Amino acid sequence: MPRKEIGLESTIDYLSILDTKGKPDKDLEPRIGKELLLDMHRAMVRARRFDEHQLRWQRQGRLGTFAPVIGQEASQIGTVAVLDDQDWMVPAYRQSAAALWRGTPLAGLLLYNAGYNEGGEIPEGQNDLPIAIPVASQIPHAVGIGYALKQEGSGHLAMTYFGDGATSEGDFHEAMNFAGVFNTPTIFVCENNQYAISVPREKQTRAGTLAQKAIAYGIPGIQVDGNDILAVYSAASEAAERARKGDGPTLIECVTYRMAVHTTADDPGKYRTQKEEEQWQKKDPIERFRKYLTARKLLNKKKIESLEEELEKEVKSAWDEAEQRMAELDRHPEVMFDHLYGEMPAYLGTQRKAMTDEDDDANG
Amino acid sequence: MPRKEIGLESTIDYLSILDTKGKPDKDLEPRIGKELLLDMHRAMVRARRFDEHQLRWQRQGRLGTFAPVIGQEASQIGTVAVLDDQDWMVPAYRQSAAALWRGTPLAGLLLYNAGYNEGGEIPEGQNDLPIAIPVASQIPHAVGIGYALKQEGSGHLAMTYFGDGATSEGDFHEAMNFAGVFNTPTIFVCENNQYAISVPREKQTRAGTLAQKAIAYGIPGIQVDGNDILAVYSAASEAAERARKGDGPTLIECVTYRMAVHTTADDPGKYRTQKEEEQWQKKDPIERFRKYLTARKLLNKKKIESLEEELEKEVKSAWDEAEQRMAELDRHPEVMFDHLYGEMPAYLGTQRKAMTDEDDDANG
Amino acid sequence: MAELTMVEAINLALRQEMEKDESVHVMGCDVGVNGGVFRVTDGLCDRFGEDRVMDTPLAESAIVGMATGMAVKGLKPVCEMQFSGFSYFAFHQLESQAARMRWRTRGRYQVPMVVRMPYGGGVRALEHHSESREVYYAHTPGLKMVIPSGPRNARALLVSAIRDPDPVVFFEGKLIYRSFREEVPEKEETLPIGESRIARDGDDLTVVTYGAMTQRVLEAADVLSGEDGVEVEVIDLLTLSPLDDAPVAESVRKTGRLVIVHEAHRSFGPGAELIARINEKAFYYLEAPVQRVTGYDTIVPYFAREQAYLPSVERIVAGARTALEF
Amino acid sequence: MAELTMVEAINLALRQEMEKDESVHVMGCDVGVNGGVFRVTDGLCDRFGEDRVMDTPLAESAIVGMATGMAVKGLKPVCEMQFSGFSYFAFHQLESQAARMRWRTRGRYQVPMVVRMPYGGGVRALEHHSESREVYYAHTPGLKMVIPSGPRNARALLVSAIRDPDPVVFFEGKLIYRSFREEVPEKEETLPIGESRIARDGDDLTVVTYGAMTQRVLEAADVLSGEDGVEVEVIDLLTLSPLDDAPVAESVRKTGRLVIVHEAHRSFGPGAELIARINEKAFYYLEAPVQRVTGYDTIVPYFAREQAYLPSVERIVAGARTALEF
Ligand SMILES: Cc1ncc(C[n+]2csc(CCOP(=O)(O)OP(=O)(O)O)c2C)c(N)n1
Ligand SMILES: Cc1ncc(C[n+]2csc(CCOP(=O)(O)OP(=O)(O)O)c2C)c(N)n1
Ligand SMILES: [Mg+2]
Ligand SMILES: [Mg+2]
Repeated sequence: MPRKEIGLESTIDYLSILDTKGKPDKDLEPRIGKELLLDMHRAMVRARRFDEHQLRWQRQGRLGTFAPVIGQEASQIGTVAVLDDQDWMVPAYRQSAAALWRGTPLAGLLLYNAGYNEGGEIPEGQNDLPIAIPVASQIPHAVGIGYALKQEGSGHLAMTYFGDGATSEGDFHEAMNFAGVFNTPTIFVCENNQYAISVPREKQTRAGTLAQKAIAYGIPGIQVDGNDILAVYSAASEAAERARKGDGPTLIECVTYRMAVHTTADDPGKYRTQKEEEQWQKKDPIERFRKYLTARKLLNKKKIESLEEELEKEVKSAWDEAEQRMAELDRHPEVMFDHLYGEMPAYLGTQRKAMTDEDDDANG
Repeated sequence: MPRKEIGLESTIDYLSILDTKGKPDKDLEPRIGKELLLDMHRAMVRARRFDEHQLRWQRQGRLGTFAPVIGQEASQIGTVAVLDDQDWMVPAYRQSAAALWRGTPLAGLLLYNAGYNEGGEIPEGQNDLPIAIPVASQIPHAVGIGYALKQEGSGHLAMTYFGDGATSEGDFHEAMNFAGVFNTPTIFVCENNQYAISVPREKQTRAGTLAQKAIAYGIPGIQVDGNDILAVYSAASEAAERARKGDGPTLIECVTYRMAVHTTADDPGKYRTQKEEEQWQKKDPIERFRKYLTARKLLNKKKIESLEEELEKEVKSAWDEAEQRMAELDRHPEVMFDHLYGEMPAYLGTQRKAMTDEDDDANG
Repeated sequence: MAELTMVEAINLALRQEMEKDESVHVMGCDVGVNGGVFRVTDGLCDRFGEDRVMDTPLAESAIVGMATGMAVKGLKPVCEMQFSGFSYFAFHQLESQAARMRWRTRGRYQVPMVVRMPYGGGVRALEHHSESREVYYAHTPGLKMVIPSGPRNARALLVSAIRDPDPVVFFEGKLIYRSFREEVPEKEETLPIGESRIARDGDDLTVVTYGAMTQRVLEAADVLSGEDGVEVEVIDLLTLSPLDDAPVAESVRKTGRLVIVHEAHRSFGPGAELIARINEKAFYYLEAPVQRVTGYDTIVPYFAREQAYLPSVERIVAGARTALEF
Repeated sequence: MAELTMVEAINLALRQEMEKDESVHVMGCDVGVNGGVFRVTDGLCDRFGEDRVMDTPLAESAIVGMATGMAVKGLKPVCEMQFSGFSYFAFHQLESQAARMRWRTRGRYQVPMVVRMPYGGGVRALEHHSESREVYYAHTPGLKMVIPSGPRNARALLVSAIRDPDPVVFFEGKLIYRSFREEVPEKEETLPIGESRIARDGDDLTVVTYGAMTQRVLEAADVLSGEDGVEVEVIDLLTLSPLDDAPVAESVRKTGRLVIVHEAHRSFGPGAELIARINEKAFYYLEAPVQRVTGYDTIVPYFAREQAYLPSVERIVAGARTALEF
């Protein structure tokens, strides 16, 4: 057979379970406890409302630039929900829904978005990496953490998030390849929200899917409807099982849509049509999930209202808390020197002191 | 169809034409003129003999570290032979066979390997990039050149070479992806010689082939028997046709073997068995091609002997030429300042002068 | 003459050079349809088409690497790194390839490429968006490193950089992207790369700076003139590499006192090289230790505190007074 | 005590730390079965297995990036970059991630990682194999930058670097990998990071250097003592960041004259920072301009001419005489 087709390690599937009306494919519908279903719904709404408030505060000049999660709640909550506390979560900068699920306080995110280093603190016990802004640079970290977890033999895993744009960076490639070679328990969640700022998915790569990039590393890849939380959850569960069993990494492409701006510095009107936005509006992941939950009688109008009220209160009080901390923190720019090294070298101590002295001078 | 297999843009083929006895698959045997066949044979032998000599000179301390091509002659000559003068060739550091085919003088390579910057000169009219040592860093250049050629609409193409190890670098990934997106006329020749220094191909990636990495970029990929020059030539011709027609890039994986050391600083005994080496010896690309040519009565013992004699002379006289130039060049270390910028800035002129003054002092 | 912001002035330079020279190509993330995240390339894609104003995939190394290939083949790419803090993804391509191609081929090829990058703090941006690491590039042989200080010289220097036969790293201070306007002639204007300018005359003290800090230094000079009666000579370097040290040495020979102001970290920062040059060229004229008023040796803090990191007018004035009182 | 080369001494440090601490992992291209291209990791894979002595695929950024993740999760990776000239592929991971993780999380995580890299010229190596770009790392907040000068201090400093809670870039001079041996005690020995040493006492002139150049400086000191009757105080920095400037200032207060010797390019090189520190800490003691005897501001030439690039004993002696005669 001098010219023959080479058999690949695996094929790439597309998975969707809920249709746009919220009706599940009965054969594929995952078994998820009622409590978890409602927790997931709550987390999706919470993340969205929080960002809606943040967008307002940003416009008022009370927050700086940030990247809203709106539209990607299913893609994040459906994946992060398969993690346990000992697993690790390695986000980029748009994973507020996942971070909130894991325990990041609202006030912490507010501090971060208001420009305070203290917003980068991660609560003890929460095994998450901090926000990573340089695109794709966090991906290899999830491989390293996965390697360490594998060495411990604990059955825990690391899950990392990144966008469609990130798949073009060398760090994505190198990390995926390392994960394959070292067979690390790492789940790579690519949130394909159709844009890297203004650059559409089609200009990002000629490949028909991002999931098929897994073939380059000999690892499993799957594309899911990222606005369908049941599909996302199913794919993530499969991947997690594989990782926990010692069968290594998986790439999951969640096909979703960034329903808001890239960041608050961005104007989507420059590069996409209202029609497109409206079409995706119809696929809103929260709406779809609600239809499903309502049909299953787990949710009704009243419950939704009281949830909304509760969240409204929570977000407002988080703001109050954050504002109070900001007032305290403002007086201490010298924290910029802290935690640069485990032990502060003398020259930094001198610079730090110069700053506080200056500050004292300025204040009296 | 809520769970379905996704169809990929293309499949990955394996191609071989000559069997180990030099017998061609008649259906696949490419039509190559007799003259070209003999030129290719000559070029393969020339590159090998040259490196055999260089290995000796290196051991005698007359040359520095270099990376012998021995074993990869088919993979290089079979690909480079499809280029015309207006096409571009973008090598790594082991492409001496390809470079010699394109016109690089033997004395130039000797100067380079003896540590003279003048060895990096590329003759006017030869559209090659220089030796690139940082692994994979040359690959994006072939995309840029391809883009420029495409803009000219000339039907010319850029061909770049790299190893199996190089496929792990981010630059490989980014460049392949760019080539796909910009649809550049670029041929990516991966010489999979089974090792990146000591690291075997299996530890380099979990993917079953390197060719399948093309799928990640939505471009065609093919794996060929890299010790079978007819298969290599066929695959390269196909790719070239595609590029010239405006159909964009191709990845070709040539499965071959580095029959000698990685570089002269390397000891393969540390990481591979003699048995493995012997097995590959049997697949020697030159031997196999000779059997084919002999069977076709294009070659005989006498012709081979006279070719060997001729090459022996050529290599020796190249050494004499190189040695003479070295003697002249030694007196001019200040060339290190030349060609750093189009116009030498004043501070470099000062440093350069200080060096020549010192030199004058030292010599008188 | 129109009053332009630096963003508009850079846009003008790009537009005119693209009109004049077909080989000029603009490339980077979001530079096309979107006109760049700072709108520096606004309108160029409409005017020159996608083949010359190229939205690339998100991969800095490939942007610089592909541009290197294009430049070797005769094009003149002007790459945009979205922020200088992300240019490190392309560092090896700049250091090992773009900067060496001419040298490596003994002049057979050249890389007439510009890599534009917004740099510096003061605009309430996120982590990695406020870096000032010009030393990485200034210390790299084969690169030129240009940092304009306002709309007019930004335009003139960018034109020169595009025409320069070698790779030029072009830092654009975000702080001054839109903070003030200047008359910028529609008619072509260039400035030589490698020449500083005297931004203010004075006999009492020399202050050397560049880029976005030039504005603050000029403000400080006014304070010193008003409050202390001290006349400061302000030298705006414009190019860091090659470094135009002669006018600095000349000024120091006159004033005997020198202050250096930059956003970059102090240690192993650009100021150190200036002190070394003065040590070599005007050693006997220095009447007091050179003062460095710089960014601190820590990561630029998140934006709520970034002003405490940046050299302020007050810190510059204080540094000047220290130099004067010594 | 055995007489070891620097290669053997570093190997000893790695072996002992791996024995002592299970969390120590060695990783990089060819560090496993092959024992490293310079044989620095020879025997470690046999002894500790492939899980702890990890041959990685060829991707510097992923090596450093993966190591960062491992370090956050409690391991202590010791990465090898095959040559410092290839470390730029990982520059963004070092600058943007390893160096910032502690700072970014306000101390929640730390990155106790070492990145070893052979650096410098003089061994007839190829292009990119003879770089000396320590400034890139010394100028980067969050990193430490160590450069030993011989077998014994290399071993002791590497042990400290492995135990250090922060990322340490560890440059190993190829020129001295095997050029001389020193007694290196089998028993554990450490040296504090951030402390220089007086390599030779003298009252007439201070010469500051580090790494592979230390040997040449000591040779030059002997020449000056023998031929000129001048006693040179030689300071070997050992760590570039944090920079131990106090002993330099103290020595200059005594000698009044300073020469700095390094392989790195002169402009924006490490010597500049030393001059700046002396300007700040011993301004009035300097009796002559500081002399810089350094690599030139061009790419290190191919090896036939590299000795003309490197500071030679003759150039060091000449620099010292200039400083003395001024
Ligand atoms: C290395 C790097 N280059 C450029 C940027 C600027 N930037 C921030 S987000 C972004 C687009 C990322 O797109 P994608 O990966 O699809 O993620 P999304 O924002 O859509 O979630 C870019 C280019 C960056 N943060 N890092
Ligand atoms: C970026 C970079 N890292 C490391 C090296 C050192 N090095 C030189 S060749 C080589 C192996 C390359 O293997 P491969 O790509 O398979 O090419 P081959 O040498 O087998 O032709 C390595 C690691 C390098 N030259 N560049
Ligand atoms: Mg996206
Ligand atoms: Mg190989």
